[in-house]
Amino acid sequence: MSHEAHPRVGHVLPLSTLFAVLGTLLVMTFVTVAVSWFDFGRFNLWIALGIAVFKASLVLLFFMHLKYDKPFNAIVIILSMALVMLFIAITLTDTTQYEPQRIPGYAPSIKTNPQ
Amino acid sequence: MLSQFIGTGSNFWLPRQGSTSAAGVDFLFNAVTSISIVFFVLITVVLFYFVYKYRARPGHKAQASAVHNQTLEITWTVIPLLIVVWIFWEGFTGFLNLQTPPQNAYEVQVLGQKWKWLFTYPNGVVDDNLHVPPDEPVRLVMTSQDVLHSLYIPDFRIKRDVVPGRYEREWFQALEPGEYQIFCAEYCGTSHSAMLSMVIVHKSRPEFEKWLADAGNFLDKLPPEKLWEGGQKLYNQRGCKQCHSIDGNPGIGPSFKGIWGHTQPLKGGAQVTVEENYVRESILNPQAKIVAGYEPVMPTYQGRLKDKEITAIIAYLKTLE
Amino acid sequence: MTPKNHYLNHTSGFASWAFTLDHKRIGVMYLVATLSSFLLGGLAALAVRTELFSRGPTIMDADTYNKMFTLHGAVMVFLFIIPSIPAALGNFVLPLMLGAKDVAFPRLNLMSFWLWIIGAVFCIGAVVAGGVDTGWTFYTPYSTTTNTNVIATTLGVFILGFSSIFTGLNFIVTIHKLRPSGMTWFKMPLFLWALYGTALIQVLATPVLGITLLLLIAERALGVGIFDPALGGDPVLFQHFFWFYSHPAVYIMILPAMGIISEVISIHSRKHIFGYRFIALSSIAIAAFGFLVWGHHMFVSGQSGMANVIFSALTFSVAIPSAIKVFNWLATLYKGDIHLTTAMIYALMFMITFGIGGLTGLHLGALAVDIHLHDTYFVVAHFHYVMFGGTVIALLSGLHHWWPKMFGVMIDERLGRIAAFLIFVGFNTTFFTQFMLGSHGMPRRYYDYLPQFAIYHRISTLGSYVMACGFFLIAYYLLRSLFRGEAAPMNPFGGNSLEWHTSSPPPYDNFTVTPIAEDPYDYDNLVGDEVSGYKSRTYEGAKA
Amino acid sequence: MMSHEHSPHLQHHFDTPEQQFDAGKLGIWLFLATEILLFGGLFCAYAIYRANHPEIFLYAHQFLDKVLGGTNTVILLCSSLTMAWAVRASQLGQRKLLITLLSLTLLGGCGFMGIKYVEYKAKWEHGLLPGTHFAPHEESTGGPGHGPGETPEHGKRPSNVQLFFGIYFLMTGLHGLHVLAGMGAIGWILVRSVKGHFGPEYFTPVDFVGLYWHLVDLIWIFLFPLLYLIS
Repeated sequence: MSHEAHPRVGHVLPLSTLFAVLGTLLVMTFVTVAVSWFDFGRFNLWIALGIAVFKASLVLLFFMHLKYDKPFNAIVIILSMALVMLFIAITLTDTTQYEPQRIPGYAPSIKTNPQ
Repeated sequence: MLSQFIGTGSNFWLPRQGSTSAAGVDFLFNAVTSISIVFFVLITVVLFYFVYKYRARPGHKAQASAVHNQTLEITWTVIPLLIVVWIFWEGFTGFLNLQTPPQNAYEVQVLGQKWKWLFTYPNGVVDDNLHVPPDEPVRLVMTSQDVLHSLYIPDFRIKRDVVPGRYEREWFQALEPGEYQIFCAEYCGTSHSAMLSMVIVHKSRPEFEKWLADAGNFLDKLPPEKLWEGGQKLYNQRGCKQCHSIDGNPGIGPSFKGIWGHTQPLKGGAQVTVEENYVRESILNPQAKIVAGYEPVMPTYQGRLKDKEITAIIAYLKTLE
Repeated sequence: MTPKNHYLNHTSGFASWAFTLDHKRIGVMYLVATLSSFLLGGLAALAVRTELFSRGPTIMDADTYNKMFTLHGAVMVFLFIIPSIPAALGNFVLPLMLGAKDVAFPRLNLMSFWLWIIGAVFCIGAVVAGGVDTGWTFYTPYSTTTNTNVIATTLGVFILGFSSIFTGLNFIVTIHKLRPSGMTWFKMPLFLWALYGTALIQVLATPVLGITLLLLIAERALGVGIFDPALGGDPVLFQHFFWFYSHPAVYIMILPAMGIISEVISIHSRKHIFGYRFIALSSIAIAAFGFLVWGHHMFVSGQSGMANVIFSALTFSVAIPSAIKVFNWLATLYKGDIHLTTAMIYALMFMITFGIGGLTGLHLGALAVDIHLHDTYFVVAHFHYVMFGGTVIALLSGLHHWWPKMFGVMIDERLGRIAAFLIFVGFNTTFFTQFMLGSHGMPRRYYDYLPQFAIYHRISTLGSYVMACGFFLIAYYLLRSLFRGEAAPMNPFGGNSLEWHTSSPPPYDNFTVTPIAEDPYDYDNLVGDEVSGYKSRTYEGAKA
Repeated sequence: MMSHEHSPHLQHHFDTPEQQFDAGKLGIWLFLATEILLFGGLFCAYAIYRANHPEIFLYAHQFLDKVLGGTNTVILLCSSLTMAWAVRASQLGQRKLLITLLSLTLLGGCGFMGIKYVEYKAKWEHGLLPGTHFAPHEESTGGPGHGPGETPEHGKRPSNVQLFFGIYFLMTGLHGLHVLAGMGAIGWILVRSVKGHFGPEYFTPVDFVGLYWHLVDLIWIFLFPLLYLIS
């Protein structure tokens, strides 16, 4: 087996890219922890999610080679995430609509609720 | 002849129209059925005609014909589309009507439990059947004590699931006095099919009021030796049984079994004998004396139980040995 | 005609079947497994119908009845219908239609089958151990509080879900990567389009069922109350979770059935399919819309009015692609040469029974009408017209269509027609009465009923017995054909998709001569007759 | 059929190694899609309870340890790097490097699970458990004078806090099971790489296990801010 042989299939990532991605991921982890100490009101969640999406995209594109892969594989993953979002969006729309009909704090079998 | 298929009485497809909403629902049902029959007949006739005309037989061969036709495809896409858009719109507006009770509706509280319905009226009366005045809208505010149920009145064309932990609403206005069937339509276990009640639409508002007043004073009609039976009914209907068992098992509160005349240890070390005054106090001012080992969670029944009713409950307690 | 060495006899013994990687053998094993489940589910249905023959207790008590209809529903949905066409017929036919040697991942295929077996053992074990009485929908909080075997059943269904996912995953990859260079997407037989749409749903919807069932198990075993109101949870949320899978699952059941009908109608009327692209794309449209309509199972459940309206509108959008298919099938018959084989009779029957199922869906999609009909026998009748009048009838059609290819024998057409007649009469008697029961207000899952419903129930039960006779007749002549059946030619019905370009039954590697893909619905190149079968002239010059 | 070099790893129903590799790759991506949808259900449950009852999440997340959660994030990210690097090593036939990197990745997995154990143990000891098992200890969260699980610095405890711990344990628990499964798969390819099975001609298992491991990382990238960093 030759030392610097190249595979017939797949894509080889340069080490510099791998480390650059890790560096960015670690920095973004620090950022997401740091911003959680500040209060941006209703944007807190969206900032945290935005950073998470950015980090996830880096992992997908580089660590998981999606940038160099067949486009259909990317479609599959995007489709699955889109379905999750669709599921959450519709269900959330409905539950927030009917939430006022629910009795606040109703949980007869939970003994630890404040009276 | 036609009234066999459409009309206000019970017919080939639908039960009688008992509420103000029923006619609208039936109109749409009949319209969709008619559209369905037209399409079904069309498809079937063409199908049988082709199967006969182009049947395989000696000397017969398939003939060439177009394998697609844009105009035809678009036609049979657009026509059904227009029809379903209309059906959707009618269903939507009808639903808005079913969903929105009028402001002045008479309100009845409904509790679903395995496997009966309990209807509570504004004056505190609880009954197994739904009594309503005629000619006015009635709103039901419903919840369940255990699992999902669904209050369904076919003659009124209304149905709504009854969900524990939340309040659901449905409404109707009956067209004429009489009795109408209530079903539970959401599977709820062993006696799901026996969870039946009736809607009783009274002949007039005064008659309904009279029934309600009588129901509120039902104890007056019982002979003294049967008073405990009234107490049993109150025990089942007014929320005693949710916390106090009659089989000796401690619930949220102490069991009623054999409690009469018994001496109970109280929180803080004192003791009390279960007799008339203690029971009366516990119902009207439950926080006054708490039995050791239980939490002070019972609500007061001050104003919700009459003196006579408390006497009946006491009579019932005496029978639980 | 029958080759000496084919996939059925090239090796023998239990292990050669149990550990086979051959998609054809796995398909046959799936066929045996799903048809056995159908027998079990069918017997449960007969028990239910017999109990309802008269009012009051007839042959069982209420708890047994509740367990019986749960058994019927769960077995029919999870063990029979979902795997029946894709995993049994699809497994056998898909690689052959592609001209491939096998599916992309043969080992995964075998694993899918064994997962099915394990899942079935859990489900049936739960029944043997005392049954489960939640209905196949497992609605909370009933399913969290009943003291029957919910955990074992849901675990079984969870495993069956993975079996289904692996079949779907395999099919998607096979269709993408093993298509021969000559076969472009729009030259694929329509059954493959249907299986592709089905597989997309299997892969993308089933995991949500998986997590739903895991949450239910966590609810019972660990007391986590996401769906139990007694623990602060929300039972309506369970229904969202459940139907996010189980509505698309309806299309797992019906899409491949539609694919079969496209094949059978065209081949048995010797006529090019009409509107190929519309049929193909409508399969994908149905798969896509199927994800957007789950809320129509929840119109009275406590779902908000706004969601009801949105879901009602989206529901009607699914009606269109189904209607397009029916019209295209009708147009295919035009100027054809219609052979009324048993397979074709079932395909024509499908158009009638599925037609009724689809049209009554309009009643249920219309909000105001659905409020009245929801959870009544009208719904029961509607989905039996779709699931039975659609899927099972199509399965029978496909079974008769590919039976000669699978086992190299012809069936008894005369008995086939008699059985088809019995099933048509029995089925409509059983279920048309149930439309009327439902529209008059008879709720479903009822052990007992009021006097005004008695006559309908009685007729319905009698119909179910006629239907059962039809099935026993089918079982008889199918089994008999295996031993006494006439040898089947390579291409008895004159099809031109690639599975008809190999011997019946096919050899182990599927093709001895490399198949040449052409328009699967162009029959001009075929010569021959019904008795000795058809041959494609394409191979005349190419023969070595 | 096109002629091609015969490879011992080419299965009989594929024509070329490229076709086989692409098929496998599409297969694993579809599998990852099912994993995303599986977790999607839990994210949906999270979204619904968080949107309708933010007070539960605001209160309960205080009992999670941000430092341990952050450390675990860093560990998983680093193990993702070693895994991606391991794929590269196998593609280039660097066997010793491959073995080292896979071992490091496995070590990362162990570290993650170890920290997870510490976190779970603390929850267990304080009675911060899901559903019916939720029984916060007074001495650990406030002491006498306050209700269970109620302290001045944590604020007043809202109803149904057990829902948060239900969601927390389900999400991190299911994720933890996936980490364990990933570690098992890495152990398997570690053994095979010691035996010298992988090289430029054949590295598919390393690639696919890598994809799985990255997905596990990817899910944690969302879990960490959603559960630990609520403000």
